[in-house]
Amino acid sequence: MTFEDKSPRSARAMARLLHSRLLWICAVAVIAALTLPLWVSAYLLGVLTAAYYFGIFAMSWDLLFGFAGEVNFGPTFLIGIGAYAAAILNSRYGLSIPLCVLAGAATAIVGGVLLAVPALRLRGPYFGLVTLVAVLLLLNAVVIFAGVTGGEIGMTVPDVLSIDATTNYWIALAALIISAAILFGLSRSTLGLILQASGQDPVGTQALGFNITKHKVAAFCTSAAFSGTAGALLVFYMGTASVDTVVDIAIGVQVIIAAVLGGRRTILGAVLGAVFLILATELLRPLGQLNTFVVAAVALAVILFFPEGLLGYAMHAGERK
Amino acid sequence: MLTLQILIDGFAISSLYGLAAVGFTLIFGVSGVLNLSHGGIMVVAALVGWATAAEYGFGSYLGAAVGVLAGLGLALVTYFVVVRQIQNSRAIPKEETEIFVLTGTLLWGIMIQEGMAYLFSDNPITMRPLIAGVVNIFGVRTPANEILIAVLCWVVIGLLWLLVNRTGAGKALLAASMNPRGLSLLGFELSRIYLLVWVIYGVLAGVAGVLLATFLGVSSANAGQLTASAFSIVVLGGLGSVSGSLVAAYLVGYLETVTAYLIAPTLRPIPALVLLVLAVYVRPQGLLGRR
Amino acid sequence: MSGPVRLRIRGLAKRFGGLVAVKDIGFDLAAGEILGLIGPNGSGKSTVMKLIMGVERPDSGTIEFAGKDIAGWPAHRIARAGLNMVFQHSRPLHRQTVLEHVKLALLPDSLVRLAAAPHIEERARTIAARVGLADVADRHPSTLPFAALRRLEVAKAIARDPQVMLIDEPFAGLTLAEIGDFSDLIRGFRDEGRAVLLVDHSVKSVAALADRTLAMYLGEKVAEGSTDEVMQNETVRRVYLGGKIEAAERSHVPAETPALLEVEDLSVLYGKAQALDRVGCVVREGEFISIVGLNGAGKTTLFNAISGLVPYSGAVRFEGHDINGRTVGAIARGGVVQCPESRELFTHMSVRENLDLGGQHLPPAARATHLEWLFDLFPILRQRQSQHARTLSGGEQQMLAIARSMMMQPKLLILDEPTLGLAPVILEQLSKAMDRLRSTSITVLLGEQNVTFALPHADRVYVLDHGRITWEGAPGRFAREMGTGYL
Amino acid sequence: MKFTPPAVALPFAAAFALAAYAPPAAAQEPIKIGVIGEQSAIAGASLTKAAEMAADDINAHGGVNGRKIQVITYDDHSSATDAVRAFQRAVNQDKVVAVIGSYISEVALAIEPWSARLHMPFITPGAASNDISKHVHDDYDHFKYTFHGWLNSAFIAQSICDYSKDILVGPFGMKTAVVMSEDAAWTTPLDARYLECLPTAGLKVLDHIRFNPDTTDFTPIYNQIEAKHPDVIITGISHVGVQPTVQWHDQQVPIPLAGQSSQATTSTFWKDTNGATEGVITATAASPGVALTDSTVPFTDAYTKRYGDSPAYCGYSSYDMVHIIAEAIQRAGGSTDPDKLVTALEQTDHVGTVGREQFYGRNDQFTHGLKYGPGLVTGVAIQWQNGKQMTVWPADKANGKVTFPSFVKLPKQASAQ
Repeated sequence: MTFEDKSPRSARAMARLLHSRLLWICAVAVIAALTLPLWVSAYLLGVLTAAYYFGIFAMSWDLLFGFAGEVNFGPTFLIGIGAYAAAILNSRYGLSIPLCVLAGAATAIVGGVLLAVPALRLRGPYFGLVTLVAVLLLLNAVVIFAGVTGGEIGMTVPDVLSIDATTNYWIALAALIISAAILFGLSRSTLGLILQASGQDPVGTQALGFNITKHKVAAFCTSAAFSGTAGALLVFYMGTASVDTVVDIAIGVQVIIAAVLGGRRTILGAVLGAVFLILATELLRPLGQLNTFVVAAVALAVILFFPEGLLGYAMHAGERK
Repeated sequence: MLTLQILIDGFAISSLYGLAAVGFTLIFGVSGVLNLSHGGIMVVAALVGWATAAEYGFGSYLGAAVGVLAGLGLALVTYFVVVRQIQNSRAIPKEETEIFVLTGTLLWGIMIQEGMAYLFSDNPITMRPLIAGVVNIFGVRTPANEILIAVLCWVVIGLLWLLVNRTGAGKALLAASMNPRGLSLLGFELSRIYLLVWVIYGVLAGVAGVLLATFLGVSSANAGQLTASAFSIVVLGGLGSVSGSLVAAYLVGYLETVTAYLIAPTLRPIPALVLLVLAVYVRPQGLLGRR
Repeated sequence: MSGPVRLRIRGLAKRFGGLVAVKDIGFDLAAGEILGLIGPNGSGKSTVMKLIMGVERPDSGTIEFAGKDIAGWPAHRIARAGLNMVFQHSRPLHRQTVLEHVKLALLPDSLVRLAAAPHIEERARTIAARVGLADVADRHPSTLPFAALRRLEVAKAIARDPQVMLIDEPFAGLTLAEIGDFSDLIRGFRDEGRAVLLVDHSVKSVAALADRTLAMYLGEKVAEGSTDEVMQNETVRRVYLGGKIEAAERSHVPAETPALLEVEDLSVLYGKAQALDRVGCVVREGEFISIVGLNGAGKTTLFNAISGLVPYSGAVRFEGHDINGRTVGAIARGGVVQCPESRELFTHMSVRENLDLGGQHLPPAARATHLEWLFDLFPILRQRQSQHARTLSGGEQQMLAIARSMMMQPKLLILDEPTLGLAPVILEQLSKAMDRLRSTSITVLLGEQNVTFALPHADRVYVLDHGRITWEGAPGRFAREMGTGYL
Repeated sequence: MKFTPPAVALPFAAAFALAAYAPPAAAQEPIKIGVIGEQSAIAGASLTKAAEMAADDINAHGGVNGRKIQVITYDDHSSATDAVRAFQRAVNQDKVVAVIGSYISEVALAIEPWSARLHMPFITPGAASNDISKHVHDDYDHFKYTFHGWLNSAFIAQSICDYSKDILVGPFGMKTAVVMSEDAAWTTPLDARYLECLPTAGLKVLDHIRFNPDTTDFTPIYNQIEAKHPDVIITGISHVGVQPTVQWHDQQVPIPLAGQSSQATTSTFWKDTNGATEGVITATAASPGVALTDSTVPFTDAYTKRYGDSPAYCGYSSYDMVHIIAEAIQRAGGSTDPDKLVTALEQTDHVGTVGREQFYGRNDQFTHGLKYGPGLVTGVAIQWQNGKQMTVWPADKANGKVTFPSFVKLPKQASAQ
C-alpha cells in the first residue's frame, strides 16, 4: 500500500479516517460491553469477566513487546507475583481487598524492575529465556513455600469481590476500560513515542538525547503494575489463587497469543484477542477435550494469514490493494 | 558408591538431554529458527512408537522405528506448514519473523499436545525396554536399557558428527550456519540445506523421544516441559553450538541428579534454572557460543 | 570566518577485537566551519563519529567539548550537551508520521511530561518546512522517497539545535540535484555558526563544501589541511587512485566474439532509493572488464543483481539465456561466480575447507589439479591451508575469497572491490594474480574504486556514477578523458 | 465506510448465540446433574461415564417421581480455572440441581467456595484432601453445600494401615517401611495419618519422602529408600503412577510397593506399564468380580460391557453419588431447593457399589465426609498379578493371595496358612 500518487491532503484524510475507524471499533465494543448484562446469561458474563482480566494482561504485555520491543515469555511472572502477594496478605493478615490489590500492584512493580534489569543487557531469545526461567522459578517457589502459598493446592481467599455475576462483570469491565484508557493514552503520548523509538532504533534514540534505560524501566513498571492489579483482581474474582490460575506457563502463552492475535502494538487489539480466545474456548466446550486444539488452530491460522492481527486487519481491511 | 551411583544415573539422562537438544540447536544455527513445538514432536515419536509396539503389538524394535519415522514426518510438516509459511510471508515484516516463528511453533506445539491427549489420553506411557534386565556395575544396579540408551545416544551423535565433518552435505550445512549468503554464491541451494537440517532434526528428535519413552516414560503433558529444557540447554550451551549443547546437557543433567541425591528430589530442577540465569547474565552468548 | 573551537579531540583510539579501527586521531573543530573527513570504506571515519557521539566507547583519547571531556559519556548525555549526529542509514520509525519524527527530536527527556508542549507542534512544522518536507509532514516514512528520508534525518538534527553536528555520508544514494540541495542545507548550518563534521567518501562533494579536510586511511590520519592541499597529497591520491594512472592499451578480444554476459536496462530500487538506473553493459568471452566508480555508485548492487541476490527490472543474459529469476545457487552453478566485496568467508572453517566447498561441484580429480593451480596462484594459501579463515590477515582473506570462487571454475568471475582496505603491498600481489588470471581463458568482471588497480588489467572500462553508466571505453582513453574529473 | 470485520463481529455474535438458548421451563423437565472431569485422564473419563450409567439406570426405573435424570458433563482439563468456569456454567447456564466433580483435591478445593457462594450442592467422588470436609466443619452455614463422596486421606491411610497389618506384617513378618508420597494437597493429611497408624500396625517408619509430582526420574528416590533397607514402600501417589512403577520394575528395586497408587486402580494400568505393575498393591474402592455389596458386580459388568474397561475408583463412587442425589431429591419430596437438598443428603444411608454410604454430621470431625469403617465403606486392597487385579483384602472379600515378583527380597516367605 503506497500513497505515492495521492496528494498530502488525501493522505491526511486517510490518517483521520483510520483514526475514526479505530474510534468506531472501540465505540461498538464499549457499547456492546455495556449493554451485555441486559440480555446475556450470568454464565456468559462470568466468562467475559475472566476474559476482561486477560485483556488487561494482554495489553500490559503488548506495551512491553509492541512499544518497548521486549519479548516477554513470562507475563505470568508479573501476574503471579501480584496475585499471590494480594492473596497472601488477604488470607494471612486479613487486609481489605482494595489494600491487597494495591499491595499486589506494588509487589508486581518490584518484579517488573527485576525483569527490566536483564532486559537492558540481553536481546531476543536470551531475554526471552530469562523471563521464561523467572516463571519457572516462581512456580517452584510457590510449591516449595507451600506453607505460605498453599503450594500445589493454591489458597482460598476469604474475601471475594462479589458473588453476583453482574457485579463482578461491572468491576472487570471498569478495570478493563480504565486500564485500556491509560495504557492506550500512554502509548499515544509522547512517552509512547519515545518508547517506540527506543524499541525500534535504540542507538538513534539515544543520539537524540533520550535515556532509553530510564524509559524501558518505566515501561516494565507500568506493565507490571497493570498485570499485578489485574492478577490480584482475578484472584478475588475466582476466590482462589492457585498456580494454574495465575502462574502456569500455559496462562502466559494464552496472554501472548491473545496479544499477537489481536494485533501487535495496538494495545486495544490485545483485548479483542483475549475476549476472542476465551470466548472461543468457552463456546467450543461442547467439543470436549478438543476445544483447546481448535482454538490453537484458529489462532495459528490468524497468525499465518492476518499477521496484522484481528484489530490490525479490521483497521486496514479497506485499504488493502 | 554414591558418587558412582550419581555418575551412572546422571549419564543416561544427560545423554538423552544432549540428543534432544542437538537437533534443536542445529536448526537454530543453520536457519535461525527456535522451534517451540520441539517437545510436541518428541512426544509424538514416543506415543506413536508406544502405540505401534504395545497397542498394535508389533514389538519394541518396529515400534521404535515407526516412532522415529513419525518424529521425522512431523518435523517436516512443522517446517512446511508453519515455519516456511511464516518465513515466506510478505505480510510479516522481516525484523519480526522471529517472534512470529516463536508464536507460530508455540501454537503448533499446543495443537500437537492436545491432539495427542485426545488420541492417547495424557496418561504417561512407557515403552518396554529395548533390552530387559539389570547389570551390576561395582554394586550399582543399572538397568541394561539405561546403558543401551547412553550408547545409542552417543552412536547417533557420533553419526551426526561424521555427517557434518566428513561429508560434503554436512560441510555445506556447517558453512550455512556461518554464512548462508556465501554458500549460495558457491552454487548451493539454501532451500535444500534447510530441508536437510530439518530431516536431521526430525530423526534426532524422534530417536530422543522414543528412547525417553523406554526410559522415563512420556505423556502428552510433557511436551511443554521437554521444549523448555531443550531451550534452556541450548541457550546455556550457546545458541547454534552443537558441542556447547552437549556440554550444557551434561552440566544440567548432572546438576539435577546431584541435587536430587544430595539435597532433595523436590528441588531437582532449581539449581539448573539458577545456573541458567547466571550463565545468561555473565556470558549471554552461552558456554561455547560465538558472538 | 570560523569562530571559537567547539570540539578539541586528541589521541582518539578504538580497536574491535584484533582490528584497529581508529588510531591516534586528533583535530579541532571550530564554530562556523565545515571539516570534511574523507577516506575509503573501512578507513574508520564513521567510527570516529560514533566515538565522538558516544555510540561507541573510545579505548583512549580525550574529546573536549565546552571545557569538559565527554569521552565515554553515554550517548544521550552527549546529545543533551549539544552534539548531534546525522546517521548514514536513516532507520525511520515505521508507524510514526514525518511530523512525529521531528516532534520526537524536540521532546524533553522526561517521564512525567505526557503531552507535548503546544509550541512544539508548530516548531516541528516550521522545521519540516525548512528542509522541504512541509507537504508530506503527515505521511508515514514508508510512503516517502529516499531523499525525503535523508531530509527527515536533517530535520531531526535541526530540531536538536546542536552546537556541533556530525553528518555521516549525507550524499550516499542521492541524485546530483539532491546533492545540491543537501549541500545548501549543510552550508546553512555553518552560516548559523554551528560546527559541522562531514564524513563522506565522495571526495568531490566534500571538496565542494568543506573549509578544511582530514583524510584517513586504515584508521590513521594521512593528511589534514585545506581541501585542495589534501586532494593533491600523494598518499591520498594513492589511496584513492593508487597514484598515477597508467594503462596499457591492448584489446586482444575482437569485437565480434560473442557476448558472454549482456546487461540491459537494469534498474534496482532499494525501498525508495534508485540504486541503479537503466544500466547496460556487455562482457565478451575472454574479456577482462573493469567497472570503476566510488563506493555508493552502485557497483555492488549491479553485481548482486547479476548474481540474483537482489530483485531488479531489466534483463541479464548469460550465454544468451535470460537469468533473471533464477536462484542464486543456479546462477553460480551456471558459471557466473561472484567474489563479493564482503568476502563472505566461512570464518570458523579452515582455508582448505573453504576451498573444498568451492570445488564441491567438481569431480575429485579436477578439484585436486585445480587446487594445485590456485596454490601456485596464491602460494600463501598453501601454507595457511589448515588455519581457520578468521585468523587470516585481510589480504590473505581476500586471496582466499578469490581462490574459493575460482574453485568453481567460473565462466565469468565477478570481483567486487578486491582491494578494499588492503595495504599497498598486498595490492602488488593481487595485481600479479590478476595478470595471471588475464593470461588464462577466464572472463573477468572487476568492480573497483581504485583506478590504478582496475585499469592495467582491463580490456575495457565502464564508469558507474550514482547508479548510471557515465563512460565507457578503453583504459588508455580513461586517463585522457576521465583521469582528472574522476575524483 | 463499509466495515464489518468478522474478527470484531464474532465474539458478540457468539454472545447472541449463547444468550439465545435459555432452557424453556417445562413442567416435566429433567433433573439436571453436572459432572466435571477431565476426559483425557482415565479416572476423569471413568467418573463421567459412571455418572451417565447411573442416570440411565435410574431413568430405566422411572426416574425420580417420574422426572428423568439428565447428566451434563464438562471437561476441566484438570485445571482449577476451567473447573470453576465449568461449575459456573453448570449453575448459571445449564441450571443443574447438583454438581459431581473432579477426583483432584486442588480442583475440588477451588470449586468448594463457589458451591458455597452459589448455594449449589457439590459432591466430589474422588478427591481425598481432608480440607474439603474441614471447611464444611469450620464454617458449616457457608460451606454446607459441599459433600465429600469418597474416603478422605485420613481414612485412606487408615485403610492402608489396616490392610498392611493383615497382609504384610502378619504373613511376611515385615517390620519397617518408608513412606513415599507425591507433594500434593491430598497427601499432606495422608502422610500425617500414615506416620501415626503405620507403627501401630507394626511397621516402623524409617523415612518419609515427599517428591514433586512432575518428577520423571525416580532412580534417586529409590536409591535413597534402598539405603534405608525397609521391608516395604508405602506409597501415596495419584498424579504420578506409571513412571515410578515402571522404574521400580526396570531397576528391580528389591522392596515391595504397597499403599495408595490411584493410577494402578485402573484396568488399563497393566498395559500402560507393560506389566511392570506385577506385584504392586494399592487400596481402591472396589475391584472387578468382588461383591462388596449386591450392586458391585452388576455395575462393574455393565460398565465393562458398555465401555470396554473396568471403572476407576472414582467411577464407583460417582455412580453411587448420582443415586444418592436422586434419593435425596425423593426424600426432599421432589424439591431441588439447595437447602432442602442438603438436609436430605445429610440423611443419606445408601448401600452402593462400594459399601454402605453415610455422611458425617455437622459436629463430627469430617463434616459431610464419607463414613469409614467395617460395615460401612472400607475400600479394598488389590494386587496386580499377571495382568489381573486380585483382591487381597479384606479377607472375607479376597479372591487372591499376596505374592511378589522374584526380584523383591522378603523378610520371610508367606507363612503357610
